[in-house]
Amino acid sequence: MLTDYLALLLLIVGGFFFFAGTVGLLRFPDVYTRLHALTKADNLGLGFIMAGLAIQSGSWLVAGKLLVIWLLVMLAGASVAHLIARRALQRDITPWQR
Amino acid sequence: MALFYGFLLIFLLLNLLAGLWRIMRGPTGADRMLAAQLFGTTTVAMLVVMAQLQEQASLRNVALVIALLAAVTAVAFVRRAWPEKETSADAD
Amino acid sequence: MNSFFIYSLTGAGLFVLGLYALIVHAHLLRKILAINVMSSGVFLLLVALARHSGEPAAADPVLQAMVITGIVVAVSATALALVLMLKLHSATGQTQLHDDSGE
Amino acid sequence: MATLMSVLFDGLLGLGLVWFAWQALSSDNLFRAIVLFVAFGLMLALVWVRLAAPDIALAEAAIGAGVTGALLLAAMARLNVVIHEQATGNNETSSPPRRRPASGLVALLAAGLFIALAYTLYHLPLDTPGLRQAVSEQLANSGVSHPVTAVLLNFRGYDTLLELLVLLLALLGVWSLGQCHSQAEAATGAVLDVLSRLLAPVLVLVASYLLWLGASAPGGAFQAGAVLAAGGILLLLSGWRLPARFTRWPLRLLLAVGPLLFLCLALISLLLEGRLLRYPLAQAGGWILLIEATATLSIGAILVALFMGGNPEPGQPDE
Repeated sequence: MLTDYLALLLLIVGGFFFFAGTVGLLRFPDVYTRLHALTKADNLGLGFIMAGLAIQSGSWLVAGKLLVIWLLVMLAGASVAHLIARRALQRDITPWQR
Repeated sequence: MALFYGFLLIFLLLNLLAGLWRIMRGPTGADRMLAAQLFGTTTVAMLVVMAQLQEQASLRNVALVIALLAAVTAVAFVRRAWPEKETSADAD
Repeated sequence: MNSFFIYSLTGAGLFVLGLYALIVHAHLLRKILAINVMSSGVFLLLVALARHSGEPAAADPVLQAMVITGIVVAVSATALALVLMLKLHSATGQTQLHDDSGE
Repeated sequence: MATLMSVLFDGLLGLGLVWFAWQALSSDNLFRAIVLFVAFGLMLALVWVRLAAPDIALAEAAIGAGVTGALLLAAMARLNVVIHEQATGNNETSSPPRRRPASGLVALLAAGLFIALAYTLYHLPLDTPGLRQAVSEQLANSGVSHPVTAVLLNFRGYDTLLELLVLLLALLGVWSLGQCHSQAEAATGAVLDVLSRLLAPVLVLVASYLLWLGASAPGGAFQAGAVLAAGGILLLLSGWRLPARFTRWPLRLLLAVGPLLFLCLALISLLLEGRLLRYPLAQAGGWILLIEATATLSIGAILVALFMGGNPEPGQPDE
């Protein structure tokens, strides 16, 4: 029962981070700041959701697979964010300044 | 719990659809590509939730494949479609 | 209003949408995208049918197998079409078919 | 999921799908159209899941995420379409999409077709049993326990055989149009190097896993082949090139090994059992695994070769 509540909490937190990522994607002023939505908010949200599901599934095998998926998503997200940001700088897109 | 999973799925789907605005809006190619990358992450999240909800373990493999290949399109974008400097005149 | 009807309707919508775009747009890359959308619509219809016929416990594997074959054929056809388009582009500098330029 | 909720979810997903397709097809910017199309593919994978077709979801995920997007973007780049940085209403270099004068009439006809299709779907007799019963009766004789794989590799093996030949034919068409276009590329940088080196072995591992899984669960040759192909495309994008000594016979052997072995086994089965592609019962599982393994290699190699967009062999064979 306690694990159910814990899983529920983790899933809600995960959903919140996804929401934060979407808001960031829509509201941040330039491409460099929007990268944060991808690399931070959504990956964290995915991590929380994975954790909640892993607890809920109650199987080490499933938990391990979810962990692998999460690590792969983070690897892809981080690499892509770097590649896009570097190319954007090379193309003289100026970062936003207040 | 099943009801909550349903809510979570619909919520994630709405997040996904909201990303369309960024793809439409741009303004740079990078923004559009970034939004597509976010779609991949959200899809992975939805797939693992569905795997739990429908008790179909194979859906985790779909999520695994999407996670693995999430980078390929973006790498193609950076390496091919968005070169360092334009060969022809550009607007930026 | 069950999921079969929703998705088969979506499939029909995608097919019609793709057909419209295929006819209306002149740019070949758009035509290729349109054909892909059309084929997605057909696949959607087939899989919705596979899901629906009989009890919902298991879907008809024959239709599913045909769709998997179809997806792989569609991607190879897309690749061939793209190369043909690039060839046309490098030969004539155009990205649309000739009969269209005289209008 | 409660019924109302699943209807809500399905309705949102279906509407979203049509909306994405519409935006992709009517966009005045080619790059935006392609990105929307890639996103459309991801949503389609979710639809396959909802329709209880995880095999198709796997294939769609592998091909949509790994192959189609890269193919379209590479082709767009070679058309010299410039991605503009400034958002203006009309930001494509060539021209806004030219429409034919009769587009209103076409729209009207299309709407009529849609209504006719919707009417037909609504009145479709849906209590037909389909072929599920027949498949599950014969499943024990197929050599595998997953019905979709049984259909693909055994009951309708000729479909798969001919499909491999179609793939080869498409590649022949591409090769007949000339050599592959080589372009000078910028240095890859450490991050992309590390990414491709990390992912390549994992991709091979996952492809083998999917192939092995195919006997008893969703997975199989097409999905594994598409994952392999995505790995090859990633390597090509990271600056790797097939060494020249492999472009002649080794490459051709790899491209053709799947269809060739399939054909050989089909002929052997014709001699042994008197029917094309009827495998001997005891060996069926092993034969299917053998066919699938080679087909995976060939499908992967063919898709990568299609991505190269031409014959990789240099003009004069270097002795």
